[in-house]
Amino acid sequence: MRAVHDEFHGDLLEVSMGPQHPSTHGVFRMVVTLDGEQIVKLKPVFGYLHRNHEKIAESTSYLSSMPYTDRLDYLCSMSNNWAYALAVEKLGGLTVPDRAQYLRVIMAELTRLVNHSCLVGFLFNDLGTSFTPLLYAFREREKILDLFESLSGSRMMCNYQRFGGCRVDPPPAWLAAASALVDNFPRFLDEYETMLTGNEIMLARTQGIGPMGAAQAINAGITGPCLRATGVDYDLRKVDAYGFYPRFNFRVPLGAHGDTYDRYMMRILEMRESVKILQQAFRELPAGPIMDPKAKLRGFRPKVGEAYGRLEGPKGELGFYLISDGSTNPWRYRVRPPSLINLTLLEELCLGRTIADAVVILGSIDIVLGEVDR
Amino acid sequence: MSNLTPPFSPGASPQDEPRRSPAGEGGPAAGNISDSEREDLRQHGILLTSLEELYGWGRSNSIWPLQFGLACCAIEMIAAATARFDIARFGAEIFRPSPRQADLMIVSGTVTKKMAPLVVRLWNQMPEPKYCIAMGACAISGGPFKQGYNVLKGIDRLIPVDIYIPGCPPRPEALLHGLTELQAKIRAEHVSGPQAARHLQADSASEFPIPDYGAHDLEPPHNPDLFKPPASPRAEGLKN
Amino acid sequence: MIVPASPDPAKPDLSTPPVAENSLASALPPFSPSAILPRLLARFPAATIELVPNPGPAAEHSLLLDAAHAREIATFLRDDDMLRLDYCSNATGIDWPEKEIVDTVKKSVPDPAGGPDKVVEEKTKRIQPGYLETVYHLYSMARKHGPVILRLRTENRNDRIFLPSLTPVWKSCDFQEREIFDLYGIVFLGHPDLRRLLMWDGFKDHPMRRDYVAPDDFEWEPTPHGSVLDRAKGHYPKTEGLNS
Amino acid sequence: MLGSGILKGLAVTAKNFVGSYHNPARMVTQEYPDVQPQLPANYRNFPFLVTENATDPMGTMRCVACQICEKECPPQCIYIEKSKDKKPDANGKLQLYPAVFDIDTAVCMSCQLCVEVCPFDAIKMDHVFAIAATNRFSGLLLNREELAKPNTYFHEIRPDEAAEVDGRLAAERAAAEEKAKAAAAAKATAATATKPATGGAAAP
Repeated sequence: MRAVHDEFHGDLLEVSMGPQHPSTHGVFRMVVTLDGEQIVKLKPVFGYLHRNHEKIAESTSYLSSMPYTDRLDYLCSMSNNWAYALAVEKLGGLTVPDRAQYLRVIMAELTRLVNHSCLVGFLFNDLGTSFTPLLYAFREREKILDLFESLSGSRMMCNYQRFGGCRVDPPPAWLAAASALVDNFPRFLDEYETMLTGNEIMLARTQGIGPMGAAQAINAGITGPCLRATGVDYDLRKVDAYGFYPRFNFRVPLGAHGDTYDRYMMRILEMRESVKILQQAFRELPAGPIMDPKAKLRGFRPKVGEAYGRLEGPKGELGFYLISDGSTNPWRYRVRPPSLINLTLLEELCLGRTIADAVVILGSIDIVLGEVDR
Repeated sequence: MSNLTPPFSPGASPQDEPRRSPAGEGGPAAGNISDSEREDLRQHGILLTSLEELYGWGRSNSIWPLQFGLACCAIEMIAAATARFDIARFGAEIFRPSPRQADLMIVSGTVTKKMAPLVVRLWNQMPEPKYCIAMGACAISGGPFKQGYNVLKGIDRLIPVDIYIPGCPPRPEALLHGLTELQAKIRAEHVSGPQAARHLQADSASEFPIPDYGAHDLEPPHNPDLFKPPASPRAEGLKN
Repeated sequence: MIVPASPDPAKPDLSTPPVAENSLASALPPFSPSAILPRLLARFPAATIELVPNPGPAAEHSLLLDAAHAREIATFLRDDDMLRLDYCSNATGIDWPEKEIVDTVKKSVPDPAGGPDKVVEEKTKRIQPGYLETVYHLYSMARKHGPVILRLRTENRNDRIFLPSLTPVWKSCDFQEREIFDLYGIVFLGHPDLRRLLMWDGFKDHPMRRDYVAPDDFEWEPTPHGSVLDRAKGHYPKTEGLNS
Repeated sequence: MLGSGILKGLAVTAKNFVGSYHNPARMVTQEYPDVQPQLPANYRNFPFLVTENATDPMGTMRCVACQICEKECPPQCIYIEKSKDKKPDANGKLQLYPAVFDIDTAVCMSCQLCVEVCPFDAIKMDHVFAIAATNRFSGLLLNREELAKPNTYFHEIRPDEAAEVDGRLAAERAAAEEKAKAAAAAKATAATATKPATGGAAAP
């Protein structure tokens, strides 16, 4: 914290929020310049969790990078696995059997439930509720993590998907348990919404706070729920039609104002749509193999070329850009991190607001530092 | 596999317990009761304690950790604080946002070189007595990311660590296990004498030098007074 | 407004990767590089634009732009009504160090004895100079198609490392170009705030480059392999008769 | 009415508070040190080496020091040195064994790739998670003696997988015996019959 002098505003106060700060969701840092309580400048500072994921991936085999992708956005390891598998399959020309496609959809949507319910909990933490909604969210999260654990062996770092399919075929008991959990999930959502959505304090703190325009958001590369909160209908599950998403009936919820409240509601509505997708997937899950017979684990050498695979992660468009030089290691391995790029507009959203609003806006954008800094 | 010696074991080696006279057989004098006898009395409803033990018991059950998450392990740390694992059962649920109010730093996640000076600064800001748990592979050794150019290969290069909890990430139960080990360690600490706890010894360091950002690496990259790795087991008979 | 002929050409079918010939054949979607290239050449006659083929199964070919016209072309691609590439998804840097290439040319040499011609292989070595490259993946949210891939190359890897910034065209390049500047050392001219993104300000190296050497902190390596082993050896106590 | 939203939310909290005394769905706390968690069979923490026989773990290790796991381990935390001599394995075939097999659990990321690539079913993932050390140099670097665990333990933690592995190994062994017998029969036509070599402890 230090005083700075500005010729327009007079004496200003520069506050460094983070990297150790209860509301920055990890080791994120913002250098905020304040005029009284108003923000006149906000500069995000990154890199406190820069773990050199890309450099490590370029010096190791394609398969060895798979467990590292778990640790990118550590709340959504299943979607990260899928995005990477998608890019490698595109690079190597692999196909994925039907059952594996369905399993991937199931895992990705379960991950979306985990991510969005936790995000709402964290957002309310930032609003000052001190842990209560998070406890509800983590209660449900634990149930889903138990499913992941019994299937893949680990609660968070699933390392479940492989190029050309999935690693483990879930037994019928697992599917029954998962299906029962999904059927009960709307009850949790109802409870959650009764507790939170009508809350007057929450409405006052979020409605009209940090509004984002559609054109502004598109130009800044905002994706995911933050983009759809502005009313832009762009969901890669519909646009790219990857996986078997065209087979499922679901709607893409759209906001109107692009403010913090819309961003919050996007998450709630998307969870309801995810439940619909999951119920269809459990009904229609076909029998069959879960791996492409052409795929091999060790010594995978795609032909020279490049591929950009992307999917609709819970936080936005997660992309992997791979360049193969024909060897066992990728020549270039690039992660397109939605968390980082969604922060592009953070300063614009916060200008003129108070520091308490900045915390809420940051919470509603939904970042995970493992992905921001990689 | 636990490498902790039982911290408050009844007959710890005699040089550890100089004040305890070896009067076991002939009936103990007052104040010289062996632990087994004390346990015996406890079962009969008679509670004997020393001020030291009471002090240790109180401290070990009111550890306030620093609210400070670095990476993936932080999520498991939060999970340990939620209803299912409920770290409050061990008196450690009060995560303090300020280092000035915290007793325990749980280094939960990868410490990058950009973050390392700040971790040391936070550690220096914590008042004594303070403890450090390195949670997860990254905090212990850099873990899977140790090959990275910006990853510190273990937080024990810069600050002292009391308990290491391996895992990637460790389950919340593993964190609770590590916490109980730390509690045992705190309970076994003495308040006076040559075996006094680290923070009560006059010559023990409480603050550690904060490394600077250099042109290529941290300067210094580790604290040579603190980080003394043994000779590598690979020193002899290297594979070519 | 031009309605694409096929129902939805924007959907790349990932389960059956298209073969390169097919995607270049008739019914070109408007965003395919072969369809864009003639339009760009007509619009920017002074620019040199090349088609960079992608031999892999993904067959996403890209356009190599020259640095002088890159921003004009990018603005055109963004604003053109048929393309409307309003969204730059991904910007990344790549390091291509200089590489020795052996060219093999087969020549038929007439046999002085009058027999059939002999085929002789002539090998010539040449050094392909190194360069740094940035790649931009563009999509259209309005038209829901893409990707169009743009590439820009620096003249070399040492001092001529300047490229025009596309942040004024797409703000999403802001952090990504800062990251490329940080990790690869490409200087983006016209970037509003070009500072290091991930490493600290006093850091001198560009660690994603291929020739970067990480700092030496291999004091404790109980399970070393490969290059780690070599570097860890420097920290082992020197013992007599160590034969390695 | 202003405030009704807050009251509704508080009602949910109150319901949960009361429910936490009698409703099993709301009593989620697991009393960890007293009640050990029910780990699923697939749970993975750190690898261990399967040995056929608990009494002679070093002699009956399934590992043949092929070093595939060492190469594939993403964080490079496995270190193997091949033996100079050979020992007979369960099929009686002479195989190398690991003279040194170290895993640095301070680095291991529990990704299970070593298990997936092992062609001999020699390395599996363990369930032990309650590990805390005060010294990471000696405490977390495990050598082959610490890593070796008997096949019976494998059956305990992952019954289905262990049974499947045992079945596969038994089939391989039978095939090897068949082959040996056939070879012996072929030899017997020429000279005196030699007994097919079988050794090692049979799996339980």
